[in-house]
Amino acid sequence: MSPRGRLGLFLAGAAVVAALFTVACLGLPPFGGAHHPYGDRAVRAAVRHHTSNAIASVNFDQRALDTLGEETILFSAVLGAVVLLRQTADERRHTPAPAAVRPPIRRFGLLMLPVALAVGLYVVAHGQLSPGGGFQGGVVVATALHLLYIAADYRALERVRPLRPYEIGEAVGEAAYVITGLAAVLAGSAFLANVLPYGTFATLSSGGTVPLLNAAVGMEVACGVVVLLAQFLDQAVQIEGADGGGSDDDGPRGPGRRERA
Amino acid sequence: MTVLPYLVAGWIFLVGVYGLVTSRNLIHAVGCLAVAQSSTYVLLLAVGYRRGGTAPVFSDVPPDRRVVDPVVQALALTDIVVGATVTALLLALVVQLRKRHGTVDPDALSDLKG
Amino acid sequence: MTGTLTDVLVAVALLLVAAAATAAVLNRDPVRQALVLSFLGLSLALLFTFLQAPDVALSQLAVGSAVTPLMILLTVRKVRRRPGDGGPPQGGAGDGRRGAGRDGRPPR
Amino acid sequence: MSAADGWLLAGLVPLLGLVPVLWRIAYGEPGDRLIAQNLACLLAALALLLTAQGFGRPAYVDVALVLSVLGPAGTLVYARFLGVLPGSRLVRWIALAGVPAAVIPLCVATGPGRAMVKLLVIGALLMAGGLVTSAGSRDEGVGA
Repeated sequence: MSPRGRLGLFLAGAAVVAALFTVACLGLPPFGGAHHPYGDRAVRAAVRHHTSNAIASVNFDQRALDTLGEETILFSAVLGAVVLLRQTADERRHTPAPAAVRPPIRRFGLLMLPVALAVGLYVVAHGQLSPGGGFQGGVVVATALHLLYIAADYRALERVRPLRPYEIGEAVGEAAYVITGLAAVLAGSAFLANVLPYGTFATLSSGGTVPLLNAAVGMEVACGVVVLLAQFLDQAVQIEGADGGGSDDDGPRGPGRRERA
Repeated sequence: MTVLPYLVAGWIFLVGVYGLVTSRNLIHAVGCLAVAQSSTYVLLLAVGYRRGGTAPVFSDVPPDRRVVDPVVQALALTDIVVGATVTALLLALVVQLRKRHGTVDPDALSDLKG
Repeated sequence: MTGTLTDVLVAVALLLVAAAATAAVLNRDPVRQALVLSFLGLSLALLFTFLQAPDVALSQLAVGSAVTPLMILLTVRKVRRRPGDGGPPQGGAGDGRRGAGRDGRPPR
Repeated sequence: MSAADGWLLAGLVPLLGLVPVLWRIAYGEPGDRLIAQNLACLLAALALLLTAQGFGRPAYVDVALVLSVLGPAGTLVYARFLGVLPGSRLVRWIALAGVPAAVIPLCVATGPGRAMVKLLVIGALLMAGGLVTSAGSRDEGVGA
C-alpha cells in the first residue's frame, strides 16, 4: 500500500476511534470519583494481611498468580532476546578501544556505584512497606551496575559482570517464586496462598509470603535486565558483522570472556 | 477536568499509532509503540484516582485514610513490565532484521518480499 | 484548596505528557527520539506521583527514562555500524562520536 | 492557604519549568538536548520533593531518590553515545542554588530524623550529579 493510502486509512480509522472513544469517556465514571468497590476491598484485604503497601499486597498476595505470569513473560522475553542477539557464525568479536574518561566523571561513576546499588536494594527490601518493590528496585540495581560503563569502559564492565551468574540468578528468581507457591500447597493451602504468619503491621517482616515473593522478583528482574542489556551492549560495542569494518587483528578471541555459541 | 485525563490517554494512543503508521525506521516505530503503550498507564491510573485520596501505602499514614484504588495501580505496574519486555524483544528483532536484510525501513522490507 | 491545587498539578502534568508523546512521535531520528522518550518517562512519573501512585511512578522512572532509551540507543549504534543503510560507509569501531540524523534523512 | 498548599504551589514552579525544557529537548541542537535532558531530571526531582511534602507523604520521596541516582547516570550515558558533554551554567546554578533552596526548607519542615537524612542524601546526590554533568569538558569541547 502506498504511504498516502496508508495514511488515509489511518486517518479514517483514527477519526472513528476518536469519536467512539470520546463518547465512551463521557460515559465513564467522572475522573476522581469516590466509587471504587474493588479498590476498597483490596485495601481491606491488604490491611487484614498486615501488608502496609496495598499495591504489593495486590501483586504478591491477592493476584500472585498473575504476577507469576508477568514474571514468566519477562523471563521468556529475556530468553528470546538472548537467542536473537547471540553471536552468529559469521560474526566476530572485536575489542573496543579503551575509552578516555575524564577523571571527575570516573570518580563520580565509581562513587555512585555503591550508592546506586544501595538505593536499589533499599527499594527492593521495603517493597511491602513503602513505594517500591522487586521490579522497581531490580531495575535500579541492574542500571547501577552499568555505571561502570560510564566510569570506565566496556571491558571494565565485563570484568565485574560475568554473565553466567546473572543467567543463573534470573532462573533462580523465577524458580523461587514457583517454589514459594508450591510450599503453600504442601502446607495444605492453595498455590501461592499466603500461608506464613503475617507479622506486625508496617515492619520489614510483615506480610507473610509477600516479602519472599518480592525478593524473588527483585532477583529475577535485576539479573534479567543485566542479561538483557548485556546482549544489546555486546551487539552494539563488540560484535562485528561479516561485512563490517573494524580492525582485523582482533579475531574472535575477545579478552577473557567465554564464548556463547 | 472530569474527562481530560481520559481524552489525553486517547490522544497519546492515537499519536503513537500515527507514528507507527508513518514510520520509515523500525527503531522509531518501536519507540512509537512505547508511546502508544503509555496511554494505557494513563487511562488505568485515571480510572483509579479518587479526589482527596492518597496512595494506599500505609508506611507513613494510618490505614483509615481515604485512598486511591490499588488494583489499577498493580495492573499499571504489570503493564509497564510487559511493555518494557515487548520493547526489548522488538528491538532484538530489529537488530536481527538489519543483519538479514540490511535495512530497517519497513517499506524496503516489504519490497524485498514482493 | 489542596484538592484544587492537586488538580492543577495533574492537569499540567497531563498536558506535559501529551506534548512529550507528540514530540516523541514527531522526532523521526531514533537517537533524538530516545531523548524525548526519556523525557516522556520523566513526565509520566510526575503525573503518576500526582495521581497518588508512587509505585507506578518508580517503575516508570526506571523503565521509561533509563532502560528503554538505553536499549534504543544501543540498537541504533548496532544498526548504524555497517554501511548499507543509506548512510555513509563507516569503518572502524564506533566511538559514539558520530552525530545524530545520519540515517539517510536530514535531521529535523 | 495552608502549608501543604504552599509546598504544592512551590512544586508547580519546577513543573512549569519543564515546558521550555521539553521544547529544547525536542527541537534543540544535540548539545542543547543533552543539557535539556539533564535539566529535566533536576527540575523533576525538585518537583517530586516539594510535592511529596505538599501531599504530606514522606514516602513519595523515594521516587526523587531513585531519580537523583538514575538522572545523572542517564545524562552521562547519552554523553557517551552522542560524544558531547557541553557545560551548562544554568544546570550548575540550579544544582548549586535551586537544590538547597528546596531541600533546606524541606529539612526544616520535616525536622530531624530518618526522613531528613534521606532528604539530605537526595540533595547531595542531585548537587553532585548536576555539578559533574554540567562542568563540560575541554577535550571533547562544546563544538564536537
